[in-house]
Amino acid sequence: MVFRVTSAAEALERRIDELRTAVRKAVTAGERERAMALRGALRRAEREWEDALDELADQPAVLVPRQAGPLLPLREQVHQALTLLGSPAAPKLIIAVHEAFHVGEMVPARLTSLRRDEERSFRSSPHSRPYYLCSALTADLLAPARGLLAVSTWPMALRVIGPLSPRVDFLNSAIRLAEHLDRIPEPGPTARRLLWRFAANIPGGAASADAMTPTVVAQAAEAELKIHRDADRSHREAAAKRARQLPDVEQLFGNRLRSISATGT
Amino acid sequence: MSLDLAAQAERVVVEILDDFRSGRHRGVVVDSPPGAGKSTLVVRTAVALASVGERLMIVAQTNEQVDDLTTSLSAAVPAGLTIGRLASSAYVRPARLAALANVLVDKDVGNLLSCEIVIATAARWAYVKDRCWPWAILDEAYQMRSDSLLAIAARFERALFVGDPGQLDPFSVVENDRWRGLNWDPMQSAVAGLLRSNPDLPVHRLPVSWRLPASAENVVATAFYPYTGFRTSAEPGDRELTFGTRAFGRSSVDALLSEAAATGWGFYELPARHTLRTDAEAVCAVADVVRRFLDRGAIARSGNDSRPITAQRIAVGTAHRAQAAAARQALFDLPEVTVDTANRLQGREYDLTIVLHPLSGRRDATAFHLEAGRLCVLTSRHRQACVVVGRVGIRELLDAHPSSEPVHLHEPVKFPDGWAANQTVMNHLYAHRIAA
Amino acid sequence: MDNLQERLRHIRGSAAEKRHNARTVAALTSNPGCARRAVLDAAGVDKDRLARHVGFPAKFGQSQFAITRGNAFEAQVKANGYAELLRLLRETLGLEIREVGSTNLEDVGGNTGQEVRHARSRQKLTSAAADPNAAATFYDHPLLRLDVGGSRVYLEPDLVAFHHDGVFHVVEIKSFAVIDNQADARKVAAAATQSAVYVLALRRLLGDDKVAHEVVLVCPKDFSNQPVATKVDVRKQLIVLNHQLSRLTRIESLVEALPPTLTLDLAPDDDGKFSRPAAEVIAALGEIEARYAPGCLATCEMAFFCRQEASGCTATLGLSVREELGGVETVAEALGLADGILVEGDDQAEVAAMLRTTARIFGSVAA
Amino acid sequence: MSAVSSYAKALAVAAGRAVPIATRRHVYLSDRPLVFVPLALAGEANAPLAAMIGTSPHDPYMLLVPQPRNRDLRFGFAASLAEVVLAYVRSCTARFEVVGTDRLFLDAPQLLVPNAAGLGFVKLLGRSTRFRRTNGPYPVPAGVPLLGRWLTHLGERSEHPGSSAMLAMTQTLSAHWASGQSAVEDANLAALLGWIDPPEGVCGSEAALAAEDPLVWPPAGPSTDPAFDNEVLAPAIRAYQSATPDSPKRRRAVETLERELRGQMEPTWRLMWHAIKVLRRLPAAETVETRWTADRRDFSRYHDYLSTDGRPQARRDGAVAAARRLQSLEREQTTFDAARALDDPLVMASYRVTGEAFQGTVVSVDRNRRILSERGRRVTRPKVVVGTGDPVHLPVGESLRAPQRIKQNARITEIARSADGVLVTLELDGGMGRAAVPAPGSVPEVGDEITYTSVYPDAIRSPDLPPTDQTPWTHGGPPRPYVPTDDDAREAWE
Repeated sequence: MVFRVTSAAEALERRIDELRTAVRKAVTAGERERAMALRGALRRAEREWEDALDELADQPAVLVPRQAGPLLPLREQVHQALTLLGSPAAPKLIIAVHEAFHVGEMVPARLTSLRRDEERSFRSSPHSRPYYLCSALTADLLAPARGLLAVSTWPMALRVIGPLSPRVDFLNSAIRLAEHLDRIPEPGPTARRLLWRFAANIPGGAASADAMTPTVVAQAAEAELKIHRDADRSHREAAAKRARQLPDVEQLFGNRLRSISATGT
Repeated sequence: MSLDLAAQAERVVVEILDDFRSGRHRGVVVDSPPGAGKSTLVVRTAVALASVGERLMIVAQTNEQVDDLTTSLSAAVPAGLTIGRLASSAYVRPARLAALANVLVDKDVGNLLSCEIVIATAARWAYVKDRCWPWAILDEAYQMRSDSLLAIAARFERALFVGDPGQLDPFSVVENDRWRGLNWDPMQSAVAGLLRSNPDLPVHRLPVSWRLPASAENVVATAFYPYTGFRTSAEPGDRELTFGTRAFGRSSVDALLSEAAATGWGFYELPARHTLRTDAEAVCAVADVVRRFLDRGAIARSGNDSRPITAQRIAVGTAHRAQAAAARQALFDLPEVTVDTANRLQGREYDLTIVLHPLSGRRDATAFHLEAGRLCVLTSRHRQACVVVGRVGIRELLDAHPSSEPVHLHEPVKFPDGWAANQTVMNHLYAHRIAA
Repeated sequence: MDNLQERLRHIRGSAAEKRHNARTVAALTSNPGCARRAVLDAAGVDKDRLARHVGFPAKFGQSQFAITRGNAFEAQVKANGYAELLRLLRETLGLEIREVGSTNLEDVGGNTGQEVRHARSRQKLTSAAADPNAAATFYDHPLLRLDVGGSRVYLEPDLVAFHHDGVFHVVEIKSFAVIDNQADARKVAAAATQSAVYVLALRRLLGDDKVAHEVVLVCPKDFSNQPVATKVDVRKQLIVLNHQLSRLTRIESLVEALPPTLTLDLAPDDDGKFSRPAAEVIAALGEIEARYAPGCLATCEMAFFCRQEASGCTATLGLSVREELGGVETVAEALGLADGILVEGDDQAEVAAMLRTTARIFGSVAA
Repeated sequence: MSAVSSYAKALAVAAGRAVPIATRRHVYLSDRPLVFVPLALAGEANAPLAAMIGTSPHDPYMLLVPQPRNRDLRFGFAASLAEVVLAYVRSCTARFEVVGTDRLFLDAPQLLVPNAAGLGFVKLLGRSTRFRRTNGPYPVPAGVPLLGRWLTHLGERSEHPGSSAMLAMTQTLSAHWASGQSAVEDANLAALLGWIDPPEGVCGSEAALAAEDPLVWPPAGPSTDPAFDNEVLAPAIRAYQSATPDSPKRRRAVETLERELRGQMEPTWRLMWHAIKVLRRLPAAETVETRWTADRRDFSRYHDYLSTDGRPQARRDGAVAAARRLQSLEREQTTFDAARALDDPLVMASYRVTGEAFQGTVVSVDRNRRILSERGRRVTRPKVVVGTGDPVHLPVGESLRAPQRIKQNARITEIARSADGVLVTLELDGGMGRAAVPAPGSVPEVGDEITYTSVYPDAIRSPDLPPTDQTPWTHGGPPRPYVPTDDDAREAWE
């Protein structure tokens, strides 16, 4: 029995090697279609092989024990992170924030699909949830800003992105992170490293990772923020005014169809 | 020549002297286009310092350069001053120095300390120890390599660096990129290194070429001094090339001569062919041109002074040693004609130069053949006319040249670009071409 | 010209046109003497597919690790409101603190059509040039256009930075490392030429004085992921590019020299298989003269075919070798002259003599 | 490329196999060289992926990094590499001689890598490890910083002309054989060996062509075949990544990686030893031992340095260091070029072709010729006339040497060219003993076959340079002496 499985596994192994070579031959010869077909076969074989060996394996692979702790659903976790940052953010940053302050990992792939799910849910039954994770809108075209997530309950002006907004939001987030680090008793190394990534790119933020103090980071960010704030606000509010004329769903998820009076800035 | 040019040149020289003597800067750099009075400046500065009792050292690159300078210094210094010519043990004192009363030649610098001016090659200076001069003049500083400046920098407190940035860069038998991008890259020229480590040093530029004829101003300036340029003291008509005899028949060589006489340039174009470096036909053509100039009794007029062009006033320039050797063979009966490679023609001056184009007969161009300095030296030695001999196909070669030069970070781009300079010169020569 | 375009379309055949991009435009300078490459590129032929069809697939595939790393690095330096880039450019270009404005031109309200994107990029850039005070500082992935031999080529720099002094700087983000301030000189050269293409396109749009000849190269520092910015002077690359672009007019004469019926159509049948016999295509290719040199292997999709075609030629041994062999075309000829079997023409006398000497001396010592 | 080697390439094309351009081996070959075949992950800065290393063809160590983007795994790799390399270095210090005051090890490490890129990999690996610390922040396993110092040492040593401390096999082979392909293709070890020693019944060009198929002959590294990356490596690394630590899945993932990477390196490993065998067939040249002694001296010196000071090599050369290095590199280059020619008639041949050397027959000798020196003393200056068919492009007055009588200076006093060759008259000086008449055998005899060359190693002295702490203002003034910092140790390697 066991013997049969092994031999099967070995046979598969041989087949896998053959397929690999075949695929590479095809690729090198530039036979795209052939390569694709072979790849399919290869993946199947590999799966079978894995299974065959799983049977062999004395005990099934144990999962690493996760630290206990309430595992919020993904959208809650994202909402958490966004609320902490206080401005639209990209998945990468959201994940970083989550990992800095919470247990459990966030899967990037699921984050990308998240916004679509939210939009679907809103279209099917509008305003049925307390909040939606929605898009940030570009100030000029009110189109969804690439790869930025926001919270529906935020004021429109915060959710539209003018030319200065990426920097302003970055500085704001830096301040809020710094304050949060000051609040919590024992900020872990991940949390400090996250803040350092901000501090390093703010004039006067911190001389070195070790020398960094949240207060100074916040002050430095505030200092630069002063310079951009007003210009950014007027931009955003003007755009927000236009945005509020959009149908609800587009107010949350942006308009892709027509472009509302695209005034270049 | 126009007086304001002379005045302008004089103004620059005075500024240089003030700048240097003020002691405000440890170094002063003087860029000098071909024949802009570099040596005159060196001598004048030396005399100016020495005659007020200052002691100075002078550095040149080759023994010949040193002897030339020594000779003109000896004529220029006021009575009572002596010049110490520091030499290596292998050095044989040439006759022209032997005659000079105010020149001391010695192997040992200790015996020359009484001299107000001590002069030697950079190589020789490198072996002088624990002495320091308040003033130094480094001649042909662009031919000097940065590491040899390092070896002698402790010998002086402040220095005047004089040289022609358009000429050939120093080279090394070693290929190694490990120093690329360093301010003190030992492979670069002394001046380049100096300025990278001391960016605030004043850089002056001699504005007027006293050598080149007006006909050379435009092309040489655009091709080799694109961002600075220069003027020629000679104006159209100041120089004139005529012949004692008339053309024998209607040969292409005579056509070439009259083109050169009329425009200061001539491009003698041989039929297309891929050849060895020592292209016998091309070498022959070079020799023919030289001979015809002499046979026709060429006469050079500069201002009101007219002299027949003797063999001594003619130079043949090539890229490779083998080519020079071949040309010398072909001109064995005219030993007075200078035949040499670009490297050795640097800093020299003639009435006529006949050049074998570095790209003639080649199938492809290498960095060596494209080097701007090489072409610059070859096309800027003449007072009257420059004749280039080459085969059909050089332009095509340039057009087809793949630009695959590596780029090193933090390394200042060197201008002019050899390929571009070649294009410029070739386009210019094309207007003066005579088919062989 | 129309006639020319007609001819080129015929040479390309039924296949869709393969448009130039920054890389292929840069490649114009890598072997400008090659008529084959010039014609194929002008005709928009898919050289990669052609090479495969004639049995000599190009060997420079890209590893997904390199691609992933490249994208990840660009994303990283632009992340969080261009935080890292901003720090670097404040240092290298001396941007003022207030200069942080950015415009993302990767799409226009979700629309990624080239015309739309280009129109928007042009409008943004020109208005910036016209009114610096109202301008943003970062123009992310603008889509530029350049006329290459009569056809429109779209170019997409990673980023264009606008300085308060009214000058634009091309910013090129590459993932090869700068270690102790040194980087692979070939990769830097490639980046420089590619950036020069962008500078050129920008200058044609905004005027020479508006676009700096110094581009900013952003790479990972040492063995880390932290970016480092270095200014690179691309004046030399610009000179060459301008020259080669101006020479593209010669395509007309190149094409005229070809047989009027010449085509490289691979005749794909209904299910996309190429029905044209390779031999036929090879014959057609043979009509367009190539200028093979070993350097091609790294830069041109057709190289392996051309190498095969040129086998027996001294050029395949390298240009310096060919020169040492007196520039003689074929190996057989060189050896023939060397051992005196071949009768030399007058024009070969010297070469033959040199080769004979070499042969004699070599023979006298080689066991 | 010289005229001779180019001609040899042409011959190789015709012959269908490589043609020797040397009759002697001009590099030293250790009895137990350390052969190193490294692979790196594409797109990263010198990220080690795997390596085969060892001193015997039969039992190579194999090292691999299942996830090259993981910093700790990389240093793990460096640590195990350190074990191998440092043990090897130690083994070279077993026996020593004492020269003057200092100790000179009888052996020295010799690292052999497949190609120039391999040299680069070693240098960068040295750079990325030598500044690390085994304590403080970001500690690395013991041995890693020391490995970095030694790899850097070997890297720098390999830049010295004539050194055999670290060799790239492709470069070494092409210095001794001319293949029928271009230098670009010669960088492919499999292709080059295909020309030099093709399998039975296969001609060089076929072997070389086959060698370009990455499926048959995987690239010799450090960069891997893109198709391999995409089709094999990537899925395997993903499998490793997704499996939980210590699970059977992960173990299998590692096994797969090991199998696949071994498959990529083994062919090159075999090629390396094949190449070594081929090189051993050549007798070592006269001066190889001298140059290897220089390598041993340098090795011994650095070994002592590590036991005393031991700070890592600086990132870049300072002004003085750079100039000093350039001086010695130039000196060694000229000496090496000359020595090769003197050791090997086939190398000398290229100088004969260019007319910088000539071979001929002594046609007349004025053995006891004596003249008045500049100082007025009577001195023995024999004259010999050599007739040759070689092209002679040497000026009268040039000093020449004959390989067999290297101490004896021969100055050209006359060159007579005729249809049937060239007659060169030479005045001899030195190497003839004290007596008034030259010692027997110290002057060539009529009928002797003799070679004279203008290229010979001459005592090139180079001037002293200022000490580093006195670097002059022209070169940026004295540099700040290197002090290791936490940043050096930190410098994220991920």
